Amino acid sequence: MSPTTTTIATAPKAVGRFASGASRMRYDGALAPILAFVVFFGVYLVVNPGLLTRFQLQSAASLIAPLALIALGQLLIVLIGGIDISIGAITSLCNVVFATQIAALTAPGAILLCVVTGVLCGAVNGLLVAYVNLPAIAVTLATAFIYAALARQILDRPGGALSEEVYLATSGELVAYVPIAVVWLTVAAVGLWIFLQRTAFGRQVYGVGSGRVAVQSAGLKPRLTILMTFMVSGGIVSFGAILLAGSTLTGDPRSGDPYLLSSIAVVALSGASFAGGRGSILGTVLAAAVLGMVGNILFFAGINSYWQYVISALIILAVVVIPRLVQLSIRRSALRKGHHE
Amino acid sequence: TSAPADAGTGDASGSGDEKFVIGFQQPLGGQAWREMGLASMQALAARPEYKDKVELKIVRTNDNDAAQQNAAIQNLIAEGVDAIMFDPASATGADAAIAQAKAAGIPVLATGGPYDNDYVYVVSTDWANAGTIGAEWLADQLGDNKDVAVLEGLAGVPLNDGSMPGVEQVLTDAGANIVARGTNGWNEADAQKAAAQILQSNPDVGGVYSFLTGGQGIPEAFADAAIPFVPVVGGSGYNGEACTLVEYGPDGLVGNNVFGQPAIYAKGLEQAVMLLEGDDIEKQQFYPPLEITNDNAEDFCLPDQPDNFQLGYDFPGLDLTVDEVLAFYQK
Amino acid sequence: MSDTRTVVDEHDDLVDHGASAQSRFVRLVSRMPRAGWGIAIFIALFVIGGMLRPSLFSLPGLLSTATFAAILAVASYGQTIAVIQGGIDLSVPNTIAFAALGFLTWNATLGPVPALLLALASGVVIGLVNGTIVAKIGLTPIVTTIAMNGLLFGLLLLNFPLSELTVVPDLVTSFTSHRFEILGLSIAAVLPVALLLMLLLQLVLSYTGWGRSLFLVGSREEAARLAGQPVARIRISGYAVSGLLAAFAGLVIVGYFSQAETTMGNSYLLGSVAAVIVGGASMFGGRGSMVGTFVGALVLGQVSTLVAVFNLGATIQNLIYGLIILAVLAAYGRDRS
Amino acid sequence: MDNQPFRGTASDAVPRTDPLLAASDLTKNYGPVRALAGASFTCMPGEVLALVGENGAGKSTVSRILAGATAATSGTITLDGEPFAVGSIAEARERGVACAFQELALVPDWTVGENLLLPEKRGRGMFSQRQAREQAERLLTDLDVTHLDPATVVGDLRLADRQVIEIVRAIAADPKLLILDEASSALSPVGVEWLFARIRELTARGVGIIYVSHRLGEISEIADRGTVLRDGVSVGEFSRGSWSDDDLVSLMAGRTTRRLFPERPPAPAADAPLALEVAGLRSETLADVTLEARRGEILGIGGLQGQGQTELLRCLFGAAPAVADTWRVGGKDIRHLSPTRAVRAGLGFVPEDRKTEGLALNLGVGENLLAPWLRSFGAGGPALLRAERPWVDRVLGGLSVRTRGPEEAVGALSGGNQQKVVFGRWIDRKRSVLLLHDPTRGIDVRAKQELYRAMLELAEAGVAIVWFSTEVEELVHLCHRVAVLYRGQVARVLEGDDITPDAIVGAAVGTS
Ligand SMILES: Nc1ncnc2c1ncn2[C@@H]1O[C@H](COP(=O)(O)OP(=O)(O)OP(=O)(O)O)[C@@H](O)[C@H]1O
Ligand SMILES: Nc1ncnc2c1ncn2[C@@H]1O[C@H](COP(=O)(O)OP(=O)(O)OP(=O)(O)O)[C@@H](O)[C@H]1O
Ligand SMILES: [Mg+2]
Ligand SMILES: [Mg+2]
Repeated sequence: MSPTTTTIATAPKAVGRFASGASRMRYDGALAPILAFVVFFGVYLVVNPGLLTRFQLQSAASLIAPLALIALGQLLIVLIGGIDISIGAITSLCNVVFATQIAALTAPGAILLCVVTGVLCGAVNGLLVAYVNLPAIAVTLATAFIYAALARQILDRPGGALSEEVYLATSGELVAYVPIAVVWLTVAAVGLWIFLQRTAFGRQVYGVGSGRVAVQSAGLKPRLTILMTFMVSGGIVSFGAILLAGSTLTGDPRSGDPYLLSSIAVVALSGASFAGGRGSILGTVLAAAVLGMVGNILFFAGINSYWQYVISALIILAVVVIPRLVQLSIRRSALRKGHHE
Repeated sequence: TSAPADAGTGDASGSGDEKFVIGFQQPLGGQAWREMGLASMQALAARPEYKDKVELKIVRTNDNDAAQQNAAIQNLIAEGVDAIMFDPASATGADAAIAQAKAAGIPVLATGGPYDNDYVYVVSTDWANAGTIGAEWLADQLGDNKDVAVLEGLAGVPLNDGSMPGVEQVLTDAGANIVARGTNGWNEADAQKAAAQILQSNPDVGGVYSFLTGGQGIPEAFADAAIPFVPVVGGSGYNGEACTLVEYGPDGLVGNNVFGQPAIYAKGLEQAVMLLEGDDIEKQQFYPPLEITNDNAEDFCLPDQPDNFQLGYDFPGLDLTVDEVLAFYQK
Repeated sequence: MSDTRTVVDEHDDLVDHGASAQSRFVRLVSRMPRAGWGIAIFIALFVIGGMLRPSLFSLPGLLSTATFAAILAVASYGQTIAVIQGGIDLSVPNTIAFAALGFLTWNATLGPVPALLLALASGVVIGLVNGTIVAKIGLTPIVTTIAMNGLLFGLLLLNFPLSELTVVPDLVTSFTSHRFEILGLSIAAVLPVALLLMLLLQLVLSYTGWGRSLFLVGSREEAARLAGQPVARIRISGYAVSGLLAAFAGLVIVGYFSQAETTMGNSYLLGSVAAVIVGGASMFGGRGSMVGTFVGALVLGQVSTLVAVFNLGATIQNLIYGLIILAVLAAYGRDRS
Repeated sequence: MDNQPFRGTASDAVPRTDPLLAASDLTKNYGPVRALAGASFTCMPGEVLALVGENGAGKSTVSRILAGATAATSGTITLDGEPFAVGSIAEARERGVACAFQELALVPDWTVGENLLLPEKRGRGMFSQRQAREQAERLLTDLDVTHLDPATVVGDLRLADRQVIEIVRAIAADPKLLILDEASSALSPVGVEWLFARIRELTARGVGIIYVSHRLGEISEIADRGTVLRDGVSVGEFSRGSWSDDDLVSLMAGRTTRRLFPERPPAPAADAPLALEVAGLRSETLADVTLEARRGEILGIGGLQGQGQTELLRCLFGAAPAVADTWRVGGKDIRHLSPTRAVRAGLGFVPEDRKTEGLALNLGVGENLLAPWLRSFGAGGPALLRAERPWVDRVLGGLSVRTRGPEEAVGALSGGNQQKVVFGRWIDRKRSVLLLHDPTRGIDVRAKQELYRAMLELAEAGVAIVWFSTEVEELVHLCHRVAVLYRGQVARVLEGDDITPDAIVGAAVGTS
């Protein structure tokens, strides 16, 4: 056995999976939500062409942007293989901090305090998960109770001192046809995308979800990554809470409650893997757009608004389950074909 | 930043002449009180004198979610309805959408609860006094034992938080001693649970004030603990509460169920139509709550309806009947 | 410690004669049944409450707390099964509401017994669907059951609008709110029902093949599969029983409070998981007990009694819930890796 | 332990420089387990130092300590004369020590490029996929790896290619000392040649290499010097050309090669009924496998890692999807096999990884033994244990499982005893075929012998045993026949005296 060459080449070079950014998005599961989004908005425009008026674009944007941001926060936790049950409570807490402090601290101060609050909430979760080795789902269940209690302590009823300017800055238009909520969402999503895809640390977030031990053995620090991810997630969520406060012009200690289940639903629809390591920002934003607008489409189609719960669930099941079924049957038939040839 | 874009549709062009299109937005779908209100409103709209004038567009959302309420009202604006009625999820949470309705020239009525905005017409039960009416009644009923237990409704909801300070003020001014506080969560189950818990440590209270719920659960808690009845305020207008008064009255139960009728929605519709027809209506209309006491309980108790049948399907001046309303409740 | 043990002496000494007193204590503590911690917390809370307010330190007081805890416990039994097999059931809230409202609706037309059976059957069907999606398609339990929860909410809003206006039949009140006297104490039927159910389910979990197979699958699914256990069938049946128990909880709640509405299950979403965790189950699966869950519910119930009695407000109650869960997690919720 | 040098001190002849690395008296305790009990060795710049020893001798522990993955309990290490006590892998890499780990430390969802470059970045700075691709491309080309695209996801790669990436990543740190812990275990001879070329380039630049391998042939080719570890102690040294395989083996085992393997029972009669019969078996990686095993026959599966052995055993048990033209177990046709049906059909399986696939670690020993025999509608827990107690005691006794009793959590058992529990399930249970995946991996000599004995007893009782082992010697001594897999097909079937290490290895690399 004497090799004629020192290379180990045995086959022609296969083209890698990530020849392009598009294939990476596909790997991260974004294909299904993109398709769902295209179909959904096609139907939407047929039912209600008025969506493309300035007014409706603006109201749709203010509805979707907070959901999308909070779902991005959830996505980060899902990427590292966890789940955040406290995300609704963090939203409420940041929301009331912002709404109550804006009068005293003015906008920049209130925003800063609100973001710090979100980051701190994330830090507590992250410390317990990363350094005490507790399961994320249980830790965040406990802190959900605690953060909700704090929110109620700060503001025990809807209120706060939000002004028209806050509304304009969060839910107005930048220029005609460009709702400002979309601008903020884009800024946050692009920022997050740069963080996840374009910084070494961000790639570690994916790595930790994919194989925590491997990341550790590669000389990196998975615990720190987990902690930081929770903190970034808290920051993004606080940003969503500000937009929520702005679009409703209210601070509300229960405003985050609906976002626990809906953020998880959005992340599920986005095609992310709940085992961690795979998930796409674009997919999440589009999934938020779809799930956020189900109620609207029914309204314009003149269907009882209660159908939205059924339809949302069916969309998630369809978009998540059908590709799996297809994949299963392809694999099965490939095996059978290989057998008969 | 520029000002919010207006809806563009202005006053609903097509439908204006024949029928008024009135949009109704209601959060927390599925609650008996709200379902009953909706039914009474629809029953009114089905009356011959409204049938040809009004078309209702009803949008319901879940949870007390201000963001969804805004979006739903904005959808109504986009549809170009002639007027918007809504049951406020919170006292300020719909300001964004209301500003847009104002820009589009669509009148807005808050019904069922108060709303804090100069542009909005309010057709509501006088909730603020609903609290003190009961408190004053209880203060009158208290004997030598001035110890009372107070159950608030759902903390964080404006109606509750706006009313409770006044309630406690009235009670303490009358010399009552608040020895225990709890939460009834605006459902009979929690009211019973909270009362039972309080009775464990304070079996000797002289009266119970429970905000807008508890007419059935609290007497039940006394009966369970085998403690003699004391005067009880609290009611959400369930049939069972009226019937409890009828049933335990002979055993010494004295009670007052103070609650707002769900048919306030129908009253709101009446006012909205008047407004659209060009009549001047009052900007802020607050109607006194209904009181069911030992005196009139028998008139309200419907023995062939279940305990949690929601009373208050009628409003003074509208004369809706049970059958009329039930026709819509079932839909 | 005989740390230079060689291959040979390893087979000779079966006892760790060198084990220090400290490690023996650690082993003793680690062998304490996990429900023990819950019981300890409960007793501590009970005694503290009794010291501050002697009237709480009474049998009727204990019974009253236990009665409300029993209802939470019944709602959490199904969750326990889901957690033991390594999953979670977030469709508990609307399964409760679906069964309760469905029962009241069907009761009006079919009579109580068929309605009761139908309500329980609907819980089983909900569980079967959850289980099939989780086990056969491989969707995460959390997503599957959240979607199911949403689906059910829509279905019950659309289908059972008038149902809350039905009289609750005696059949259901007889095993829930009906009171009877024992030794001069008045006890609501739901308490013995919950205790009997706890006992029955604990026996099923501990002494039947099915019960043990849940632990096997929850503890290590791949090992169970390669040992030839029908993992999918076990999971599906586990979710079916979880759904059945949630439906039963719906009937208990409707019977005890004579009330039902679409949002009646919402507080059991996090409440049931909290009771299961405080009861010592592991969110990683493979650990948990019905006794523990009952104790967990008792702890949460005692907290809510104390909070009500001392007028601390719902805020403080939530704060204490959170801290207790964290304390229990710190005691034995560590990642096993 | 005595620590005498092994044979002639070659180092006297070599012009001495200061050692690059000197480790003395390293110990490492994992709780009660003493993995290292005084290991000492040195490595010169530009030298390849082989680290040899039996499984569990402590080689990987040494590698992990040097690489900063774990800290030694005691002992001193110097690198270039400076004390070397690092707290993390990153720090070790910075100080110039990099390691290709035995258990590959690659992130499955990262691309090749990311796996190569992200550890270098240590979470700092920006990252561009395009740049990473180009850099990785350059790196791979420099190291003469031309068949891998840096944009490939590592999880999609074959094991051998993953191992190449693990090696490349270690080299990319530009280390002064490179540790290769069984880095060639999945490589084909061509791949090994490639690795040696890299090693020679590095040593020419003065890099020291610590080379861990079980393949004595490789060591004789590449190592300048070697240290033998036994039970965590360095028991001898050797240098190039001064040793024979036999010497080394007896030094590793600590005895003059004693009989490790039991007498093989006579092969079953040619007309013994067929227990397993499969023709044209295909699956994701298996191309076309035809096999048969008679009752009482021990059939070994040989081949290099990644040629389909794992998959074959899993397919035969129904744990991985497969189809076949003919497929019979105990004379009955098989279709749509699943593990559940396999157990019912009389098959038994000992999977590769006892911790993740074999055992429910927090359940008791008894319950784990009974896992295949638990019936949903039957008794369970203590009730079942009581009914099955005689069998459980027989199995535990027969395999000498060291446990406090059937209630003890199986996670508290030592690795070898855990393995016995996984094996013990199938004893005395009317099996017609037993499938074993490397059942003796990582367990001590005595436990091995007990398992061998149990296997032979089962065979004598008429069970067909189909098994795979990474240790060629085991196959040679224990099998009646050996089927060697190459690229998902049976390359050769060896029988009787034809079963020699050379024949197995030869067939495994696709010669002949
Ligand atoms: N994390 C650990 N916990 C407990 N014991 C361990 C651990 N890692 C290794 N050991 C034990 O330390 C001893 C030495 O293990 P090590 O991995 O160094 O052996 P090795 O020589 O590399 O063996 P192999 O040839 O199988 O790779 C073994 O008995 C092993 O069981
Ligand atoms: N998690 C644990 N809890 C309690 N005891 C343990 C645990 N892990 C190991 N032990 C004990 O430590 C001892 C050594 O365990 P280890 O697995 O390292 O043995 P080993 O020397 O590798 O044996 P083998 O050769 O059988 O693998 C055993 O007696 C075992 O009972
Ligand atoms: Mg090793
Ligand atoms: Mg071992």
